[in-house]
Amino acid sequence: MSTNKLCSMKEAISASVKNGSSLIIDGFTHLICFAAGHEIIRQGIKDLTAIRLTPDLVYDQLIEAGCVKKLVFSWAGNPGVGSLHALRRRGEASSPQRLELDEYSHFGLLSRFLAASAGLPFWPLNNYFGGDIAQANPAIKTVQCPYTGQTLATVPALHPDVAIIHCQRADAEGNAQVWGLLGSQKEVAFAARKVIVVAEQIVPTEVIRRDPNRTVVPGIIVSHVVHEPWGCHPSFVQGFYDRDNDFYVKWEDISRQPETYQAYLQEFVYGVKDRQEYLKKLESGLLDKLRAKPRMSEGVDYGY
Amino acid sequence: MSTNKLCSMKEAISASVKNGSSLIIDGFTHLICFAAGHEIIRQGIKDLTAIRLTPDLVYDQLIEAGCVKKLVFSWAGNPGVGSLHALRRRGEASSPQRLELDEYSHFGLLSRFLAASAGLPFWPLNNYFGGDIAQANPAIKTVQCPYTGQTLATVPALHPDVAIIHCQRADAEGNAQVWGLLGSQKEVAFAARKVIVVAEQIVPTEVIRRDPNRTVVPGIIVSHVVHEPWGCHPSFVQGFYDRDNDFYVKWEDISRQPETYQAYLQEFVYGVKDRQEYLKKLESGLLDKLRAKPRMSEGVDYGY
Amino acid sequence: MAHRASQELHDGNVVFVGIGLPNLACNLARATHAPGLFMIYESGAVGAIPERLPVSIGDPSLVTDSLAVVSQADIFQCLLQRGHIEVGFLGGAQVDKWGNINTTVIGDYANPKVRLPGSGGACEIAVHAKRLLIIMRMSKRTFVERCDFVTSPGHRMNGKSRAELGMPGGGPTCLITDLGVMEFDATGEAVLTEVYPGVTPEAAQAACGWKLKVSDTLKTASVPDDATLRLLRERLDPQRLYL
Amino acid sequence: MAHRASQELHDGNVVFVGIGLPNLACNLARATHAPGLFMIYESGAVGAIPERLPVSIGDPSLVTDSLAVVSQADIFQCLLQRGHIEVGFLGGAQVDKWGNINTTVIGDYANPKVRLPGSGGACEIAVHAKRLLIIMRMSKRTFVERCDFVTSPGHRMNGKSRAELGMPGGGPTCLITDLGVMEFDATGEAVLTEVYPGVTPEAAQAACGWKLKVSDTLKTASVPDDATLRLLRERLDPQRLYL
Repeated sequence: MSTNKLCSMKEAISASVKNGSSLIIDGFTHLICFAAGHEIIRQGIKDLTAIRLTPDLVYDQLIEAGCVKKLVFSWAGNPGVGSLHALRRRGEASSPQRLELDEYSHFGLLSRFLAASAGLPFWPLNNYFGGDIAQANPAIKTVQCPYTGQTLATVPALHPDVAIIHCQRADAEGNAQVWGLLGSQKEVAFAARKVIVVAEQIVPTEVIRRDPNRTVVPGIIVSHVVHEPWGCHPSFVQGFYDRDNDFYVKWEDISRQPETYQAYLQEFVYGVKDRQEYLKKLESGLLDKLRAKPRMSEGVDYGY
Repeated sequence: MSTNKLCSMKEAISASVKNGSSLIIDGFTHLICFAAGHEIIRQGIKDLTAIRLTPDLVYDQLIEAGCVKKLVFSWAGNPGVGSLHALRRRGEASSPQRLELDEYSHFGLLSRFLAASAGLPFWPLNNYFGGDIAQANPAIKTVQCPYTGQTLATVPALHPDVAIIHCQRADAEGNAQVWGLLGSQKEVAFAARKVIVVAEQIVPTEVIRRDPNRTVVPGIIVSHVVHEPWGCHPSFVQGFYDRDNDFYVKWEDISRQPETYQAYLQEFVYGVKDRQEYLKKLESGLLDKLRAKPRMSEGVDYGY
Repeated sequence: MAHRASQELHDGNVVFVGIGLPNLACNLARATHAPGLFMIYESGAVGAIPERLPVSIGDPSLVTDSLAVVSQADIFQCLLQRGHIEVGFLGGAQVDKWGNINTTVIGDYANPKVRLPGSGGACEIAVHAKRLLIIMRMSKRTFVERCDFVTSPGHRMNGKSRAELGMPGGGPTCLITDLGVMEFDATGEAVLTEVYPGVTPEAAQAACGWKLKVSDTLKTASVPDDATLRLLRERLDPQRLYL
Repeated sequence: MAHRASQELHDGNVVFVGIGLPNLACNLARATHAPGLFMIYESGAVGAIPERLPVSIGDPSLVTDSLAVVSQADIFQCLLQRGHIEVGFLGGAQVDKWGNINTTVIGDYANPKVRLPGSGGACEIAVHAKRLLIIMRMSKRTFVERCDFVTSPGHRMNGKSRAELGMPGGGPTCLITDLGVMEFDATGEAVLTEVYPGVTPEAAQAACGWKLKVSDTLKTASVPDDATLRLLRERLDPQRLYL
């Protein structure tokens, strides 16, 4: 049953993300869909439970814009540069609007996705001995191995209402192919109740079928497909564009003060109607500078 | 540290597989390394614990040749054709030399590999309610979910002494790339104490590095690498050669009687010194008939 | 049987396809009324569109041009256990009135008269599929009062229902035989609802090891027309692997 | 520090590489005495050979030409938890004499004075790596009697040893600072074993919040020669991201 799920980012977000939804815009440095985050801010969605191992700049922007009630995470910073300042302002004792935090290590939060994606209520991991993470988070419990008697940590399954998965290419049914860093995209997609696939390229299904081992998310679990080239800037897409490291460095200064932070949101998020307009506002020549220099792999033979 | 682990099948087997070893020659219809099984028979290794979801013809041959003491499995047949007759003769009440059987469903045995590959002592699965599999096998136990109270089945981790993994291509360090059906090759390789990689093609490491997402087994866990073209016949290798379905059908007659079965082993296993000699004994034209008709995928861009 | 089984498969259904007749029925459905049938094989092929009738569930023709090829861990965990399989499809050596299936041993487990292949993925398919189709030829030897071994659970095991056991899937909905079709009533028991032309309920009872419930509104089961027969014999199974 | 840290990395070691100075130290080791250093990043890159100094642990240069790119589930389960990581490498905001590390909060967890990034993969690296290297600048504020929060466990937590807690990895072996190097004795306590030229044990004690054990055989820590300095400044970190 070929169903065309193609729509705009605006349509996908308004159909899927509601006030109070739990949401994950996945990606581990790679494939972080800033376009989706910006659209959520523009739609003024509130009280989100925002989930990700590494809430990046885009989650910090969601926090600054007042969209987030609770953050589920394991490492919150501007990687290699500094802090997430909106989060920090709402995470410290002096803050008037404290954010709810549900905190794990990477392995712990990933295990919550693993449990959910596998259809299990919990996941065991050999971790958290003696340290304070399990003390601080009552959701981390233990189970006894029925064979060795060993005590293992457990985390509960986490089923986000919506997962947004950016990929290099997908067909109109949402069969999504990814290469380079995979993060926890497959696990997150299978964990979620609803999946939005965002793709740099929409390709005919025949292209997907020519290399089926590259499919990370099958279309049968996808509800919306959005075509959004450059949808991850300043994050990156292997084979399409590099990480805009200069922006990540500059962000430290932009985000340190609420005034400059809000001015940025006004100009680059509220001040544009979609990703195309955002791209036009970037300094000229930037996209050319970031565009990937080709490094093609060879095909493999699927014949018989 | 570049280490060259290349050796002959004879060397790899005699260095790794001992009397009493637990062994898995992996592959799910695809990539079943008959060459390794035949070499084990020639070396007269005894008392093996032979492990695989689907003990195929090659495991039946190991049983017929007297190499196997115990079989750990979940489906034992000649797929689409009939029975494994050596197993059947040693699995029924009337048999004088009964084989020890340790039996699961596919999901159960796979979960034993999953636990072992993940470094955990057990794996939970939502299965075995009311049926007799868990009754018949005391290794299947239960655990209570610490969140929902739900009772789940568990299986214990299984660490085979040796795993033999056939792949399309590998480098001399054992970095192995696979496409088409993946079976449980990654899980089995990480579960095992020692890994032998057998490849249709040995390629320079640069070929592996050009498409790193295709690597299923990293060389750091591999001890021996064997170059064995057509090493899977009558099983198949996607992109290299088709399954020899006619042989699987003919096998039903060959294997039904101990006399014809032994005659086959004499001619095609004991009667040849290695895979090259085996291939020469096959009817002329067969390899050309089975050779895959090319169906190349396109490359993807790993640039930045 | 393949024809009648294919009618239980609706366009767009996500089916976990087993070896043998289920395979043929799925490929028949896809070639006729359900071109969008979404076939998943335990070997790892997802959205397969095989050009030839696959001889085994791990045939290379299932890989070429499929939508995805994934590990078996993903098949069993992310697709089956996660609840994405709408239809499962099994056969067996014995079945009882609750739809419990035996593919493990005839006789005592420790000292069997006949050693069968075992579960494969059947047990977990029976546990998790939203609805389960069973396809088997009828005889007193195979349709038994009590299975020697329950490999794949049906609606009632040792007096306990699926709900009491907390089982996620829906259990058997349809038992397709060479004499007719049974559906399962509210108690989980098989009821003969259709017979093929020329077959009487008495003939079905004679080939069944338990006292067979017969529906008040017994219907005639649909048989393949000439075009479908030609399709089966000439295109889908020219080597008569399953016919 | 990067130079001294790089000396703890031996050719062929399988290292789990963290962000910042560890990254620089690993790339320095690879460019000098350990060309076969096998680098694994929590982002999924296995056997990476980056052409530029990766700014983040998820830089695209880690993917291009790596030996394998795997899911994070495989990184944490099959490589780390399975015991394949020989060397882990962490920094932090606070460390205590047992090598416990805090990267979570300064102050009370529920009402922190400073909210830090959190664990990331640090906790599980500290639990599972066969040996752990810690790299941190010394000060009374950072080398503390007791961490405000133990994110990544060292040798002794609330009076219990790793063995008593059943922890699989080896724990910290080396604490590399800007004043010298500490190793851990049989009780799991840090002992100053090396100081950089011109640094006295007293100076180290002045920058340390606990009463520092000093080795009887205190050595002078090796400093980079001109060629190494040039390599660091001109090739490995020309933008001075970490230097």
